[in-house]
Amino acid sequence: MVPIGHYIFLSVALLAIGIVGVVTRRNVIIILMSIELILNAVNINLVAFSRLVGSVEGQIFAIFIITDAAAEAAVGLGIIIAFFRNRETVLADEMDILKW
Amino acid sequence: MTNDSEEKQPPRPAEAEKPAGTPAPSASPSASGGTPSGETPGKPAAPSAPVAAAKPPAAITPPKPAAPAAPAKPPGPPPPPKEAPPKPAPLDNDLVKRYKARFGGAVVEALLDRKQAILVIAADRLLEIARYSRDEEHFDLLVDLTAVDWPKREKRFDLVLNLYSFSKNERVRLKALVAENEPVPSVESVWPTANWLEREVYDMFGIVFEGHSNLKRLLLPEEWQGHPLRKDYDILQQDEAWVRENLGIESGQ
Amino acid sequence: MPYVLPVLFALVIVALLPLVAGYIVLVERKVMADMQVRLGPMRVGPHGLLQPIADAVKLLLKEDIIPESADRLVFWGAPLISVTTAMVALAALPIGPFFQIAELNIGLLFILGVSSLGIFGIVLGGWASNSHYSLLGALRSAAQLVSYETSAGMAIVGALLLAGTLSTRGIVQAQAQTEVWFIFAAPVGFFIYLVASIAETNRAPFDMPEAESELVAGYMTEYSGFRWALYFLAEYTNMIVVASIATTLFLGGWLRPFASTSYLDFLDWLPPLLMAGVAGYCFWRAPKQPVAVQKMFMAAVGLLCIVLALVLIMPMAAPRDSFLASSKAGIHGAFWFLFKVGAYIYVFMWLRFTFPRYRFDQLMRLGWQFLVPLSIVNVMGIGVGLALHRQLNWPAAPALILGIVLTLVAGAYLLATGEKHEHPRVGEEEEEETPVNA
Amino acid sequence: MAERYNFGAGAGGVNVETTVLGADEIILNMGPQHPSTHGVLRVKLRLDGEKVVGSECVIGYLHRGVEKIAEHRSYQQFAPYVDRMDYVAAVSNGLGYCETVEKLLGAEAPPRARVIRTILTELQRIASHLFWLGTHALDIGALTPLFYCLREREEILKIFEKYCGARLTTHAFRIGGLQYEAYDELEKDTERFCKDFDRRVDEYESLLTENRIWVGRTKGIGVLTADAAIAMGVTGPVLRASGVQWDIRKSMPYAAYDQYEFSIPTGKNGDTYDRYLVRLEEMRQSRKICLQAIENIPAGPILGKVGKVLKPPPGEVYHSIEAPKGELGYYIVSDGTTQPYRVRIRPPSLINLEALDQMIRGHLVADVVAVIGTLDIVLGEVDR
Amino acid sequence: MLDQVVFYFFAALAIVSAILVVTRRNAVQSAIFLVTALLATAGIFLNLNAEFLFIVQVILYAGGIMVLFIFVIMLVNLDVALHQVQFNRQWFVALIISAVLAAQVAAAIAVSRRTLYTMPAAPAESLQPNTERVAFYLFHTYVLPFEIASILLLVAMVGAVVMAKKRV
Repeated sequence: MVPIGHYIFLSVALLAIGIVGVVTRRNVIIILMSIELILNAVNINLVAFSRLVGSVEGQIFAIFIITDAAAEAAVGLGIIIAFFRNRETVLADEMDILKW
Repeated sequence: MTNDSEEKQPPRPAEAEKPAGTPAPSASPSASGGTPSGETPGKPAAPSAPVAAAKPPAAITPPKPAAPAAPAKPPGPPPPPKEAPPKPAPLDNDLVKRYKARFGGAVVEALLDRKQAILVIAADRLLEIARYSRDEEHFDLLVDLTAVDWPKREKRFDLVLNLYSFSKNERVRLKALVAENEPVPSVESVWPTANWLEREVYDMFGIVFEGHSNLKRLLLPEEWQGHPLRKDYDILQQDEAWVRENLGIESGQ
Repeated sequence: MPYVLPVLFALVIVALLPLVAGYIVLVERKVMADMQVRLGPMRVGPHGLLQPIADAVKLLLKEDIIPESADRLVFWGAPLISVTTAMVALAALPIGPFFQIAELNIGLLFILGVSSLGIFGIVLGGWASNSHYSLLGALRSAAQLVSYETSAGMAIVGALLLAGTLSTRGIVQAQAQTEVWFIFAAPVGFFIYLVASIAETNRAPFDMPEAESELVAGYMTEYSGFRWALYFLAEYTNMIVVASIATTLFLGGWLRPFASTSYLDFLDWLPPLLMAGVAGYCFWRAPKQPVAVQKMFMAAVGLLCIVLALVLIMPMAAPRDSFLASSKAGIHGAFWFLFKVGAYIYVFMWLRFTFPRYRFDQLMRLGWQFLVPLSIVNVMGIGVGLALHRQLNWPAAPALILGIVLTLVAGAYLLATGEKHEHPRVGEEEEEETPVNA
Repeated sequence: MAERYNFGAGAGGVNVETTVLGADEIILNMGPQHPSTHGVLRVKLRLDGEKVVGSECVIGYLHRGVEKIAEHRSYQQFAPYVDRMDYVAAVSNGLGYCETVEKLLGAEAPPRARVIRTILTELQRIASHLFWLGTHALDIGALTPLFYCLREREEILKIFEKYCGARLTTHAFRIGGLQYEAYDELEKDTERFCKDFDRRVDEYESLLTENRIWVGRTKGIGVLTADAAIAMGVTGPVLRASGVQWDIRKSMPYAAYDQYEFSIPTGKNGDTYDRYLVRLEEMRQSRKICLQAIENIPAGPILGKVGKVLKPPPGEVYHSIEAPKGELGYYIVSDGTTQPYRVRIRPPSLINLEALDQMIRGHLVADVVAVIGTLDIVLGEVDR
Repeated sequence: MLDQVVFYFFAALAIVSAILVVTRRNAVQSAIFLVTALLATAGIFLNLNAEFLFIVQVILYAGGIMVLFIFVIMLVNLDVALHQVQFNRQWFVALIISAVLAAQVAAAIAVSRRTLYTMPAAPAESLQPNTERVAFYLFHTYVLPFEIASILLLVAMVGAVVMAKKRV
């Protein structure tokens, strides 16, 4: 097995890229995608350590995280569609009212 | 007004306004074709009576050809057709009377041509007459709406409406004389089907219908110049500028 | 070297697949022609036997048009995605007991997962073309795939409960052990899978995405030449994949009918006899072909069939214990597997030529309001049966039949209630009918 | 009374471009090169998702100015032109034109000619309906009926070919009677065809009538109530499917229709399914007419006395026949010369097509195809 | 050996695609690269003997969630959005966060370098048979979280339907 540190590096790199995406992009859909990247980075860590210690429990957590990602994507995209219908935009900084 | 039906089949009792096999349109309860009213078959019958349908009118005021021969079913040899050339003749039956009573001078003339009734009416009262025809006289179906160009006449266009009544199984033709730039009321509100027909007439003759919901060319391109079915539009003529511009043909032909 | 054999198999499959797909198209056209009282392709080769090759050459030589406003990269790559995923899915399928590229313990899930990626090829292709028709077709296609994957997956779960394993090979072995193909243990599941697999492969009567009378060619509208051929290849490969899944899960995979009944062993003679029959027909027709080349080709086809028949017969004629005899299971297994796949695909074709096309909303309603609930009930029915059998020690047959009956009752109920929901004109009340009068 | 005619201003099609689009609405252009618009029809659809909220037909791509040409041809010269309008039912077109001119002349076709005209026209009706059925089913996705239908249609075309040498644009009749004497086996051929044909129609029915998908695709689709149908001026099978039992063959018989027994099938709901059933039944009735007609074809001349040069006296006439698509009318004005002064053709396809907008509103895009198919339009006739 | 090649290949693929995800202007292309990144991750999972997770990642993430994304991207017509500025000017913030993160990780690794690089991995067999083990834990030890997760999904489903309905 590749040393665990490399997995951590990979995971941190993906996490950082995800954060950059969340912070710098204006398009809400791409922000959501960056969040998926972050979640994915976490999964890599969990699975790598699960392999390291020889227990599948890490994988169980990864499954829960994927579930969570699915839920988040569904609701998030639902909101985006609703918002787009009313405001014709998907840019985060234009979502500046608390109601419509 | 005559029914077309009879004429073509000499052998059939011509006069029967309701052609032999005609079931009245099923849906219409009132079908009773035979009723006397206006329908008197085009034939002569003009004079007073709502002629009994099946009876060949004896006195033929207008020189109608045909006394139909016996109602023999098999199309035997056609009865010797009277060769008097068919030509339009004045008509005065119940239907015409009703129209005249109602609209007076607006019904300019009533004609019978080849057993088909024609009412010449004033264009400006077209809408009114149309509505009356549909509601009171039960001419439910606007079969056709078209025009004929007579360039030498003062009012150069005939606007022709062919109507049909399901309940009476008869046709009548309304004809309105229209001058070149004279707007005509649209009958779209009476018969929705007139929408396209009027557009086509506008397209081909340039007659403008007032109150039409979407009066633009139907068959030719929107930007086309000229109205092809006018008599002064040569058969070889076309809008060369349009052709050059849109089809990229240099000569325009 | 453990990798040699799988790589060899993979190469064989990749090399043969286009050919096979081409000939499936030919068979489809021939079957269609037969059902429609005509002849079908007759020009290229005897009875059109060379038509697929001519078509392939034509497609390869055609100009590859990329629309000006298309997203070039995606447009270029989308068909590749479709083909790749379809082919990768084949890897886990056991064509006979010995011929399998990769034996995975999650084999079935692997096939499902990989083939579900094929949707990207469709959606991206439709999007990249930058045309309304393509996009609409792609979205329809995607929606359809996702919907029907649900019921197909649930139908598969039913069979998996019976097999108790995800490995494709294990599933077939389970059927060999119980001596019952799962189509008899879970007929409703098979029916659901049949319908769902037709829908998943976008074939009539569910060929919405490419309903040519409405959306021209759906997501493929803007494609031409080689790339278009790739989509076609993917479509037919997908057909093979779903047919193979059905064969593995429900039709006993490579097993001969009555595989474990030894007094029916004479059935082993069926495959060689069949091939010999085809060969005989070819030889009989060969002299009647109009052109010398065609005569030769026909004879060659006959010869090929003879060779196949010999291959099939060899292990049976060979002495016991010899290597040849031991290869019998592999050779005959492959024959039966392919035979069943062919039969399944034939049903696809048959349905295609018989039925009109569903409308999109009807198709969605069928998927979500009928098949999905039914497939869930099906899983529960099989579960009940198995529980009765395993926990309460009922005999297997009555327990499973009880489960099937439960499912059927639920299906009848769904069918009865579903009728009421059909609104022809969306969101508008029908006008009252009034008698015409004049 | 007035309300029932009130279908709003845009009954004949909205102007989709000038109306304001709602938030989710798009405009989809169908045709003129779309495979299921049967030629060069172009429909602009205003869609809300896949639901049609409005439409506008753009026609005229096949406009050849037939009516103008007529004014520059003699009466006989113009006859072949009418075959090119509804080229799927050329015989019917020819019949309508010839009878109209005969009427204008005050002439009459001899009985033998009239019976043969009836036979050929009814065969043409069957052929036209067959072609409609095949393409309609194909539009809805059923591939196979097309070939069955074409197989039978081929038989009819062969009869035409034997009779006049042409299959499609037949120009079979002549003003005053027939162009050609019937060939020897006309009766036999017709009988052979008709004998088998009932079974064939059953065959189509077995493929479609009870098919769940077919019923689902056609029932309740494109409903046209009787009132709406009359208001929109539709005629023919479309009108009859809406429940109006009106057929010119019965109500104003022409040719030899008054001699034969047949019934007029009608529908109840005016939907696509009813139109399908009505046309199938019409094929059966046409077969019945043919069988009766060949029983007794009177002997005698095939051409009435009309003279070589046709100079109808001035005047005008409107005459219409029941073409396969609906009422096909000719309105001819004569000024006493050898050329018609004005020929107006009332094309059933055009006027039936006008009802399209009303029929597809609220349906899905897929239904548009079904409804275009069920209207049975031929663009050659729509555009003339 | 093969293990390592596979890992580095997929790791590189994941990182490159991830970078492309956040830098592409076109949302559809972003989504495509996100799918690539997710598939690369799945490859790493497979390399780690987590077969079940591999297939979950492929079916659920790549085949499910991402299809949803692409659907939405196509529904919200982005022709307009393409011409707008795609990035706000918060590079600075991003840079700081990344730097802090990197420093933290570097520190952590520096501290525990020895154990991290020398700790022996458990034998691969300890995770086999993978599917059965995952199932055991999921439906036995973690059955409560499992049920909660299913309720979460239900809630999300209802929420998504409500959100996406025509008029809110």
